[in-house]
Amino acid sequence: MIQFLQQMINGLSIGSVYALMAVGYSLVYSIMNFSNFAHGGIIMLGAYFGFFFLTLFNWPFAMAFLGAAICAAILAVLVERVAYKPLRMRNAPFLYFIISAMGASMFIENFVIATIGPTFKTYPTVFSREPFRLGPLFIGRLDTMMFVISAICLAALIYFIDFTKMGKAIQATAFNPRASALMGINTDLIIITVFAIGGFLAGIAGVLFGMKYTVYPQIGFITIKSFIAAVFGGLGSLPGAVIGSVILGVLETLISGYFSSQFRDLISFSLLIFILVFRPIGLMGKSTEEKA
Amino acid sequence: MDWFYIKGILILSGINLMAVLGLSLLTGFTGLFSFGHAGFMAIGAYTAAAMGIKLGLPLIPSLLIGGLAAGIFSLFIGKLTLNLKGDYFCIATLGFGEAIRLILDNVQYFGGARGWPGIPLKIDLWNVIIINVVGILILINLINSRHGRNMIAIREEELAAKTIGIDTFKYKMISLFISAVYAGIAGGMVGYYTGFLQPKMFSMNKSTELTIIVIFGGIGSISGSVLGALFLTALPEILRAFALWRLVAYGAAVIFIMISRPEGLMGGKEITLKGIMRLLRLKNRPGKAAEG
Amino acid sequence: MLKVENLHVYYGGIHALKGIDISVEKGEIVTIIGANGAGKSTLLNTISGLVRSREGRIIFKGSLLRPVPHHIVMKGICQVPEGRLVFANLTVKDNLLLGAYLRKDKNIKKDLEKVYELFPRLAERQKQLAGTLSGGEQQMLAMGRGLMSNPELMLLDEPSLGLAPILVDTIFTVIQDIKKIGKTILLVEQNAYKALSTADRAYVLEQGKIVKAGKAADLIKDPTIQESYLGQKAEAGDRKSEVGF
Amino acid sequence: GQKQEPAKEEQKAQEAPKEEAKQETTGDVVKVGWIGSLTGDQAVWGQCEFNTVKMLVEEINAQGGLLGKKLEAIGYDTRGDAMEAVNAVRRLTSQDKVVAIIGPNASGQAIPISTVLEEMKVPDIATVATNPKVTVVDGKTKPFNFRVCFIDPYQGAVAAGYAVDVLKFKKAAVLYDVADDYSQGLTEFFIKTFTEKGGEIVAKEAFKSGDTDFRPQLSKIKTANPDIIFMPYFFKEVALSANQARELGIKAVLMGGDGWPSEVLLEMARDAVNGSYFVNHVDFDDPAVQDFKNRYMKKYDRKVELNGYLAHDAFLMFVDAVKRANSFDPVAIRDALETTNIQGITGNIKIGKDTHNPEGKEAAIIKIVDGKYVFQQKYSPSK
Amino acid sequence: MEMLEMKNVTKTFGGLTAVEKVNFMVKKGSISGLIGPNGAGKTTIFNLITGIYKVTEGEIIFKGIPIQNLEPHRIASMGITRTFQNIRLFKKLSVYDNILTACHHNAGYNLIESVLRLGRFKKEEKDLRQDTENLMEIMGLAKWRDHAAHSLPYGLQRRLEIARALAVKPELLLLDEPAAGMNPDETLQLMNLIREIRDKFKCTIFIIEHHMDLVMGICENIMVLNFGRKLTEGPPEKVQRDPQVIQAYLGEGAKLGA
Ligand SMILES: Nc1ncnc2c1ncn2[C@@H]1O[C@H](COP(=O)(O)OP(=O)(O)OP(=O)(O)O)[C@@H](O)[C@H]1O
Ligand SMILES: Nc1ncnc2c1ncn2[C@@H]1O[C@H](COP(=O)(O)OP(=O)(O)OP(=O)(O)O)[C@@H](O)[C@H]1O
Ligand SMILES: [Mg+2]
Ligand SMILES: [Mg+2]
Repeated sequence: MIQFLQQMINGLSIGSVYALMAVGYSLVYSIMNFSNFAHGGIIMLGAYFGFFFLTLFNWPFAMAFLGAAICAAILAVLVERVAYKPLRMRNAPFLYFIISAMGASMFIENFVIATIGPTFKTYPTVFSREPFRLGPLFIGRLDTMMFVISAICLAALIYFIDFTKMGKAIQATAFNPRASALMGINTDLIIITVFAIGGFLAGIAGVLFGMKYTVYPQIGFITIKSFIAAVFGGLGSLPGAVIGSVILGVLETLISGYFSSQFRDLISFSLLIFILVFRPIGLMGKSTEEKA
Repeated sequence: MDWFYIKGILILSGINLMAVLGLSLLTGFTGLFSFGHAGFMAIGAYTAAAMGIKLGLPLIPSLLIGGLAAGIFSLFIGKLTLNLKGDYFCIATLGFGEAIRLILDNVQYFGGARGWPGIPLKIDLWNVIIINVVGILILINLINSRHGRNMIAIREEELAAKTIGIDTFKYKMISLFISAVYAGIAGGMVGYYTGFLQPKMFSMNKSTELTIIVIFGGIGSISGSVLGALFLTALPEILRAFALWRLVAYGAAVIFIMISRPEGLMGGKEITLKGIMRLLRLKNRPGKAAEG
Repeated sequence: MLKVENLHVYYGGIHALKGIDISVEKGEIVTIIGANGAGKSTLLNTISGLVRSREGRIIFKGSLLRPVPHHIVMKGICQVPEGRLVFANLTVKDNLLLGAYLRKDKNIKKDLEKVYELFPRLAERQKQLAGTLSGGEQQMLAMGRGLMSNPELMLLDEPSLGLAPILVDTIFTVIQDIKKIGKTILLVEQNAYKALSTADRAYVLEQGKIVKAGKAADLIKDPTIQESYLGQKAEAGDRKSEVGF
Repeated sequence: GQKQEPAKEEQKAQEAPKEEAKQETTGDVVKVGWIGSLTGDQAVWGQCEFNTVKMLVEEINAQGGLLGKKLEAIGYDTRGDAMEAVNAVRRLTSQDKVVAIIGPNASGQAIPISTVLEEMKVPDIATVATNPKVTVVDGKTKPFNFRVCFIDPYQGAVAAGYAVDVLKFKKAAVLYDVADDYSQGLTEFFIKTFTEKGGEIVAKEAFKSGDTDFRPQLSKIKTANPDIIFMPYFFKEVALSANQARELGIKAVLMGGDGWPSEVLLEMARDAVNGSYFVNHVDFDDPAVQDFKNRYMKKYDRKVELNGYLAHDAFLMFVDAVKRANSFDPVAIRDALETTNIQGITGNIKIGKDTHNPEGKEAAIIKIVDGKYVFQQKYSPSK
Repeated sequence: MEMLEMKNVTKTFGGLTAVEKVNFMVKKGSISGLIGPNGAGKTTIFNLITGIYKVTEGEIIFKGIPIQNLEPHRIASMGITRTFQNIRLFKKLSVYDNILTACHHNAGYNLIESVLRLGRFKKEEKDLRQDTENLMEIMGLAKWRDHAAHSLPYGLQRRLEIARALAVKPELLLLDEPAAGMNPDETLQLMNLIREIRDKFKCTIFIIEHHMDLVMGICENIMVLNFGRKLTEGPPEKVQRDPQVIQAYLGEGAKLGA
């Protein structure tokens, strides 16, 4: 029983890591309708910014945290300008965006390797990493923080997207930029906003990952898991992405803990595919019978 | 440049091309996006190697059986997942590719993650060229038949394709099957070329590399795929001198091509004999005029 | 109020508009008629900034328009586009509110009620996703959305497309009503008869050129216009009344 | 006594060519190849290796070169990909005409390049490719493949032997990277020796390259209550998993292989790995090692990774072979390599003619004590 | 003789009943019309007939065989095709390829035959291409042969959609607002075209349209739909004088004319 509870805690904390990435990633996805594979790269850059602000500039933690998020936001917008905007202007199909995103992700990662170097950087300890203890159970401090932060980000984003005028404008732009422009929406600004928010969230995730895992050029790789989780949760649905993440985390944990860690991904992928067969739009995806 | 080295690049391009041709049918002509083709390559590679080593079959039958094994596998996958749309299908294939790799990592009979050395070397430039020429001819004939046109119709407008009586599921399945066979044969060639197989060789990076080539060459163009495979396999070699900056340049090149030629190299057009003749004639005409 | 001078538009190699000059005065309804592919939509799209011209000027209230759509909307020009272009992923109500995206006044609620009054079907379907509306319902929504932006100049591209006859009447009544409150309208219609009956002035567009211009009341009697745009060959006139138009 | 020798050897190596330089025509350049990962997730190790080779080449050239000729190091990136490695070696051997190649650092690349080496008749000295099949497949020795490191079975046996015989542990758990050849190799041989010696494996859990969270596996291991947890993978994952193990209240001793040593491990998991053991190629306190460490630090302003030491010795093997062959003919170098017997900074390197491995190279057991690597002893498992 | 029969057909979307207990028959060789206010459920009925939506309740019988809930492609190969209210062409393909693709049913060669270019492939492919040329000629599209579908003017796109549907050699052709976006003159031409098609291709035609000139001009039997239910049915003269129809659909303008 204790073992099971501990495993659930483990699962939730892995899930929060995925969720933290998934919110930013899924936001851009739901607006732009393509997988922004550069998101992992931005997370990584956020982690490096946080690291340098803390160690080279000796900034206080809160400032470094915010600074990293802002820098990440700027870079995310930069990526959009360079790699996606020209495609957007030509109404290119989503495949081209994905390839461009892959190019961007390759560029970012290797740029860091070539300049900063491939070595691992350890974050200075800002606060105690001692886990909370609940009887025989251990709950990670950073994990708890990630869980809370992803919940807050999610709530804030849902509010922003569903209940503000700007949010509606974002959704409209996602669907049809031309028609949105006719409503007087500055679509370019909207897209910048979306990428900035996505980048900001990536920056936050980056600093937290950096503290948890150290910083290295491939730290963004785990984004692939949040991609999977987001699809599983139902594409275009922010809560779906987060719930999908948590479920994926728990699922992986239980499989490792009770079946076979050697075949973990095999089993968890099979389960996900199995679920998709019965629910082809993911957990929270909106059912749309195509209207002819 | 030394011929020995160029030959190496050409053989590698040829191997990539074989896999790309298959993916081109699936992604370029049928409009399905796969992240798991490396998985089919892996199945083909291990099966073909086993045919040669354990049963002593010659190269071509081994490759064909490898391709067929991948094809048969694709039928199972397709049956489950081809009803999924867009990214859902994409995730399912990604999961499949990773699952195959994980299984191979664990199967000690084939060396597990440590790899399988000692596969006889049977691939040289000539048989690579012959295999590819046959592969290209088959694909051209297929595309220019009613079957190929049905696949293109699915890519263009699935609903309309259904209402003119195309069994879209069946044709997606055929497309997936053929593309898996191509990938399987390509995988077999990998083993017989390097003499060594390791699950790592068939990672998701390999799948994305193939996709990049297809899109880069231009969706729905076989000549685009050929040029894309040649160019993108050679590009990292050309960039060797950049050392650390090599993949930075590669990433930048991918972005650059996508944004400057968002239709890919060939943009859905084909280099045909007729086209070349026409081009030559165009060039000749002013000359003739001058004579007259 | 709006002046278009020597406008040339190209789609790649296709010369779609070949030197268009038109003007629209305040409070007028001006209609543009022409066959399929004449360039009517292209003209409207160029005015609203969706398509860039290669040559020519568009002047609105005395100043040159920058070809940036949201900027043009801010100046008070709103287009109801051809093919509806409703936001399929949003509800009917959200679509309507987006029409008022740039407005900051307090009358938005009131105008929303007005639109619902005009198209009761939309009121019933407030919460439905626009993408699942029927074709005609989407057309109503597009029109309603345009009204919500409360513009000075409204560009209407085939507002009656796909509407039931009874609603076609409604739409033209609405157009008259809008005029009454001092707005200006540039109307593109296939239903040339209705358009000419409603408009003050009209231009005839053929293959990217203005071939005729004048008072709508005059053009409706012009025999060449009758033949090529009103479908009225001698006997057709009879059938029209028989059918009930 | 032993510790003085490598330094002397090296001095000789550096002095000798000086004299010869005057005799032969200078100006000619002889190329030495290197391959490995300069990009991708293995870049940390690859870059360190190439830096080491470049530094040593510069040093030799500064002293007049080798056999009177200047050396030039040409290194190509493989980003950890087997096919890329094949192409890189094709280029090195045909276009660049290198006389020998150093690297790569992974068996997955070292194995497939052997066919090219044999075709072009150029020898290769792998740095940390530890799979036995790099040099011997099906009982046949690959003529042009050599290596400077000890192999997986040996290292696994050392770790298991030390754990049972010296540390007297009976119950071990293993956590390994299922998608990594190195990790799988060590695991296999650790388990083999450990059980042969009467120990018991109470848990065998796996993760996949790229994972960052190991708590599900560790929680499971915790319930099996092992004395020792064997962690045969690289230091980043070691640091993460060690920290997580301690966070879960696991008190077992941790043990690992040559993937461990790095400053990063101590920075990231100083407390968590306190009291752990690992198998290493070098004793970090060895004076010969200090010299190299300092030279590297001075030149690159970075700490040298373990691969640097092995690249250093691979280069030493090459220089020694050239001198004994007294020729830059690749085949002659190959022949000389077969009879290598030198003292490197990672120990005595005596290449076995049938195995092309450094035979009987002793492993160093290192313990981590208060953030320091403390050399315990040279150890080779008793049969 | 009945070509198509709908028995008590009902379709609901969540809580919304789009089509309710509709009964209707389409006679073989006839041109029938389907009219009704916007959102009445007309397109939905077409979607039900062609299998794009699944029927909630009731039966659709085509030539004596129930076809409700069959896959769309099965229904198409039984002889029912359609055009769409929102044009759905193979946008990037040429006019020629759009039609050629749709001809596929008229050939029977298999994959192997096409890959090896065997005799049957060559012969049948030649026939397909000839069919395509003929259709383009009949539909007046020959001039636009190599133009990409999306670059055609609206009216021609509709025409191409009809041509593509005809390529399947349907017995029942469903046209969803074929005259939308056409001016009265073009509508007149379209009317003639539809009659011509019926005679030349010997098929039955079922049309949704809001242009009353067209509907009243060519339809033999018209069903009027309102709020998903059948309001009335009959020949044009009857339908257009029906006060219910005038009130719900045609509007007062119609009364004046009458
Ligand atoms: N995006 C485009 N690319 C290429 N050609 C185009 C494009 N849009 C329009 N055209 C061409 O420009 C010409 C004018 O088209 P436009 O849509 O303005 O006509 P229209 O008068 O609005 O016709 P309709 O009554 O059918 O709406 C046509 O020949 C059309 O084919
Ligand atoms: N997929 C769907 N989900 C929800 N509601 C739908 C869906 N498809 C259609 N509807 C609703 O069903 C009703 C009938 O729609 P339909 O498209 O059949 O109308 P129609 O008669 O063709 O109208 P129009 O003449 O305007 O095209 C409409 O109210 C529409 O909103
Ligand atoms: Mg138009
Ligand atoms: Mg409809």
